[in-house]
Amino acid sequence: QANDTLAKIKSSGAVTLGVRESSGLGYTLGSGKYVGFHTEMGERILADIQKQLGLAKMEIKYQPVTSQNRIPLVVNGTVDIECGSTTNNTARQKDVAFAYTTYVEEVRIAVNAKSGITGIKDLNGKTIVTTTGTTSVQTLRKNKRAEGLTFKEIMGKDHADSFLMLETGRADAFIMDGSILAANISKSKNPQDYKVVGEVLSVEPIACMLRKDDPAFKKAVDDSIVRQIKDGSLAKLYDRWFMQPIPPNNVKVGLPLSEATKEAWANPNDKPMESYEVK
Amino acid sequence: MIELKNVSKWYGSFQVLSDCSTSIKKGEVVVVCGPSGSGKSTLIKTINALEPIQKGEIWVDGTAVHDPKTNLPKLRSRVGMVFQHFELFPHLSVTENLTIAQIKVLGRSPDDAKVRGLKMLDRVGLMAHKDKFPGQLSGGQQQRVAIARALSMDPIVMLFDEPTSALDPEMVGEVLDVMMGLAHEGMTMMCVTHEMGFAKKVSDRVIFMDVGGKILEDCSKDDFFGHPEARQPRTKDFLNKILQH
Amino acid sequence: MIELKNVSKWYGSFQVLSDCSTSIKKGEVVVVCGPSGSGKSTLIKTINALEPIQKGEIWVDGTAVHDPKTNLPKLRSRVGMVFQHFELFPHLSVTENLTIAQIKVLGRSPDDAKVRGLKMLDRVGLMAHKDKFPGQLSGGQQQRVAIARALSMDPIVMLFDEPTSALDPEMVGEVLDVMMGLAHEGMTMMCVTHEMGFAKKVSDRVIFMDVGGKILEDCSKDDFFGHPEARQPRTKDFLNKILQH
Amino acid sequence: MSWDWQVFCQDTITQEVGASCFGKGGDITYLDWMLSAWGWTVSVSLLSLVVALVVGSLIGTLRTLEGSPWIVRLGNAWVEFFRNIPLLVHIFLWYHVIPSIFPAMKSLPGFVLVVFALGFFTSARIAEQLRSGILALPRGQRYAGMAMGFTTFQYYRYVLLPMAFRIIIPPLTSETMNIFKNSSVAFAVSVAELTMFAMQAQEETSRGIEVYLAVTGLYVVSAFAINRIMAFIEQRARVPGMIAAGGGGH
Amino acid sequence: MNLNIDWSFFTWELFSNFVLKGLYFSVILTAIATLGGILLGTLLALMRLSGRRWLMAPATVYVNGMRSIPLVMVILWFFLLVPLIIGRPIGAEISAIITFVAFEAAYFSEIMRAGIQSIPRGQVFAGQAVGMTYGQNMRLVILPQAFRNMLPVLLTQTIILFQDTSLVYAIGAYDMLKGFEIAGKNYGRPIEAYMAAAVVYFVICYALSWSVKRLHQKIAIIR
Ligand SMILES: Nc1ncnc2c1ncn2[C@@H]1O[C@H](COP(=O)(O)OP(=O)(O)OP(=O)(O)O)[C@@H](O)[C@H]1O
Ligand SMILES: Nc1ncnc2c1ncn2[C@@H]1O[C@H](COP(=O)(O)OP(=O)(O)OP(=O)(O)O)[C@@H](O)[C@H]1O
Ligand SMILES: [Mg+2]
Ligand SMILES: [Mg+2]
Repeated sequence: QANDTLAKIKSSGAVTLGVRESSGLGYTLGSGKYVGFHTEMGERILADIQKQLGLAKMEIKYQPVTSQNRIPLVVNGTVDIECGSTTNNTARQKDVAFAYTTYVEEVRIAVNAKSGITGIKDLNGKTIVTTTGTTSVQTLRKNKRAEGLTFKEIMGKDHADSFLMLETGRADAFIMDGSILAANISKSKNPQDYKVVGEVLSVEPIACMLRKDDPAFKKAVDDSIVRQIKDGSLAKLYDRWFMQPIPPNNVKVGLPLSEATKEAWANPNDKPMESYEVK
Repeated sequence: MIELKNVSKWYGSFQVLSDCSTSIKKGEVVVVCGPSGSGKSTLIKTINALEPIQKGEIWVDGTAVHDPKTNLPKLRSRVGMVFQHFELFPHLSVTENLTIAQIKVLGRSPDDAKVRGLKMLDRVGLMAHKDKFPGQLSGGQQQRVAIARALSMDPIVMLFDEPTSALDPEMVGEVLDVMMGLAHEGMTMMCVTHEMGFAKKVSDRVIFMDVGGKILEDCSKDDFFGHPEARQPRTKDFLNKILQH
Repeated sequence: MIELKNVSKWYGSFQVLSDCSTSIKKGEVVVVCGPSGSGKSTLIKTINALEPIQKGEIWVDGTAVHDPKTNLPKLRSRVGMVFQHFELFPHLSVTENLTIAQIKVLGRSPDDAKVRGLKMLDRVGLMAHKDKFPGQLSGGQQQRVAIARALSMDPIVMLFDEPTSALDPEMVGEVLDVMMGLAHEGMTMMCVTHEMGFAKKVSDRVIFMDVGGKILEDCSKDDFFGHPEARQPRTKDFLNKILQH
Repeated sequence: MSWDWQVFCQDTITQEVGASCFGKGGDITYLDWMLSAWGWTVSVSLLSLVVALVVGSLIGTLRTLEGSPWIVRLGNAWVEFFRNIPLLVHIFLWYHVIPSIFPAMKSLPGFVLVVFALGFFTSARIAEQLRSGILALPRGQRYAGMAMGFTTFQYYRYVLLPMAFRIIIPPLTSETMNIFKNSSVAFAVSVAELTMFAMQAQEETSRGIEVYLAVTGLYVVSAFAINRIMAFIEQRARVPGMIAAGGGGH
Repeated sequence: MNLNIDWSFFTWELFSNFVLKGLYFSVILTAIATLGGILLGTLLALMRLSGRRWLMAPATVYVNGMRSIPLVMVILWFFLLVPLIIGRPIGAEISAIITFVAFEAAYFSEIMRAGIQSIPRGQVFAGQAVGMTYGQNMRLVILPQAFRNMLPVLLTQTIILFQDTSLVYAIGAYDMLKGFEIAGKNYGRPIEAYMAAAVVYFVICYALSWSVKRLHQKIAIIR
């Protein structure tokens, strides 16, 4: 069968891991080195698979992906497993499969510490930035309608761009995934000037992405995830990437494990975003 | 009418005109000839300041051309010039070619300009072509339009730079005929040409230039053609070559 | 040597050559003249098939030029051609201009080609310029190199298309001298030119063409110049115009 | 992968396919959004084109002025500056760096900024083309204009520029088509044009192939329309009796 | 001024980690796409000038089609669709190289066509008249002159091409601009990174155009 990734890995002795170059869960240190919470977790999953297949040697090829090309790359076989920051939702499930949720992202608001904004209701009449090509825009739009707010919406080319707009005062608030907000604030010149405030606007399960209709491979991946949760290594990994100083700048992100993520680990599942409720 | 006093010009360190002096009276027809690169075109272009000079003085009808304060566009509008390659404005019709400078430079009304322009066009025998574009005319016709264009500005002097050398042999005659007509009417003219027939028939004086921008001969037509023994060797050599075939 | 039988050619619906027939024997020198646009250049270009024809037959030294199966490059390599604008290859030195076709077309060795090419260059008196580029030569020199280039291919016939009309008057003589030398050595030549002096001195026959691509006259030089009364009115008119000035 | 063209009829908030593919009463579908994005693309491109033509013509003309070496040098500097730095970098510098030096620039909307940045960027290329167009004219044309008594401004206006523009219409056509394609950088300063729509909609709907196909189609349509308009202008500007411009030869 | 530029993060190590690889790829891509594009483009130009309908039509459609689509879309489509067609993935680098050659060929073809057309017809006749075949005439007479005449325009296109290599971001390949961008993001110094990128681009492109100008003076045809 065409969709037998395990057989493909076994015969070729190589596997392609899709990674992100600059996101909260995975980034690059340059010269082909990719690191981060999800990147390293993906490597561990692949190590388990190597063991399961009994391969003495298995080469991991890293393929950096972007939000535009990640799904086609998985579908057309360029990438075998993508562990970046891809949200599991029903629309995507038509094209690809997802492993168990390993991180639950909370969309939140970052503001200038002195701005006095404490939640979404303070945003009336303000300028808000999000990043092009992310689901936060949709979240924003929904909230706008639900709460009858009027605000000006601008979009950054990428997260760094969006954060720069907050830094330079072009925007009053940056609405984005919590991990990204935390990472950008920690890297900024004066981290104490910014803070993440207010309610969680939406939650999104983030999971590794696989080709559809390949139950054996999905099981192998899920098994590895369950193992990593059970023996506590995933929690340690989380601690290392979010609570300890990390390269390249050796600063702490400082984003404690959220309740939602804890719950996902307690009951491993691959439910899409639509079945999550904002609390 | 035209007065050149010790005119010199350099391109960088290369001297194109060396100490040229001559003077042309009202109604005189002067032919300039000489080998290629001897500075004939340059000399004639200095007279309406298309080429600036570095030394000497040029006076046209009492105006100091060499003076930086002179209003050059105004001077040039009074000096008619005809080029080897006609240089009509290809994107304008014949009538527009004849009127545009009258309107924009002399400030004539479009109607006046048209009347004057078409009169000159008629004079060169091309009334039938008034609505064509330059690209639709033969070389001889284009050159006649160029003459009409210059004439319609009512110039006090006409300068010609090899007006027939880009023409088919059959068409040379048409243009020379127009020029002879002008000469007989008393127009002051200075003309670079190798048409010795024209020089013999209508010129009053001949200037011969040699490489390096020197004026070797400046004498009456009769002296030039009639007394070869009194000429410089270089001049004789040149005349031999171009009259031989 | 050259035989044209009822040659006709059209550009779209415009006829450039109408039913032209003539024949040129070995060693003959034929001058072609006529007004601009009469198809002189076209006629001469059909002989080495630079312009294809739609009707009629052309034979060169027994080869059927009009036949689609003829190996044209081979034929052309045996017919020397000299153009009005010289058409030297501007990116190649004089020596390279002379040798490239010998090497690439005739398959001669570079050394042989160079010996032959320089011999021809010497013949036109330009040995001193062998390493220059065309842009560094005067027009007359360029045209002589062009003649040497054609000669170095050992042609059986030479075609000239107004070889002197783009030249400065002083340089015309240089080129005509070379051509006369060739004629006296017995080269078969066909030459479009308005140099009536040349025609009178060296041609055997004169062909006169009129607009529409018709051959109006095809007679001996003596008949052409000596018996104007026997000529067509159009021919007389043309000769008057170009001999007048 | 299967096709799902229904995505364009989805509402942008509820993600439900409505009865009509156009939203009603303030709701918008992806189709509505895409069309409005196309409108932004067209607006950015056309306005930038105006800026590029005006500035490019000016700079290109200045660079051919004889006897004013400093003006020529200034023109050259402009061309080198805008030609040798990628457009995206220009936009970034203008949007983020310049405003922190001149705070007044901060109130400039992204739209205006991108029109000028794209316009200036393209002006460098148009200036280069116009300059070669002017230099391609026989020197005699300049002399002829001067000899008629035209001032410098007049002989450029009536003699040189009309022919120079005719000569450069073909490369100018490519440049106008390019401006449409380059307008996609506008998304970097938050203008909701086609590329931003594509990036956003494919993320929200997960139907990347369909979205990109539609957007590619709109770009092609826009570029082709410009191509036809320029061909029409070229046709209208053709001078009777001249072989296609630029064939001058010697 | 709240910019407080901080160059301290910009070390040689960072430069070699992030930018060098991208620079290398940009240069390689530019070189291959220029050479390949000129070769293929010349072929297309010759097809368009051949006077034979069955050669002209496909070349014209290809050139105009390619020039109407934004390059980034061409890159994306090629990368996404080819694996579906040939049934096996291709690397982003290979894909980028093929796409760039194919795309730039359309532009280079227009430049070469203009260059060939700018050669006086007499030169074509002259080559034929000394007995050269079509191929010899093109190779020895026409193309060398067209290429020399068009050198400045080819250069401009190459500079554009060098800048356009940044579009390979769409398929996850990695060029110089991307290198600066990622370094800027991961160190939280985007402004400095972009300013450095502007300087490096300017220096490279300016050096390129300067050296081609010199080259052009050297090999320009003396007229
Ligand atoms: N812009 C220029 N820069 C440098 N040298 C020039 C320039 N224009 C002309 N020259 C040189 O000046 C000399 C005189 O040129 P000019 O055109 O006046 O000669 P000419 O007598 O008119 O020749 P021709 O009969 O060929 O028209 C020539 O040697 C020419 O090469
Ligand atoms: N490619 C072409 N397409 C259409 N018409 C052409 C073409 N080439 C030449 N003609 C026309 O054919 C006619 C003959 O041209 P040809 O060049 O043979 O004339 P010619 O006698 O050599 O004139 P000249 O003395 O001006 O060189 C002219 O009317 C010309 O306009
Ligand atoms: Mg001259
Ligand atoms: Mg001819």
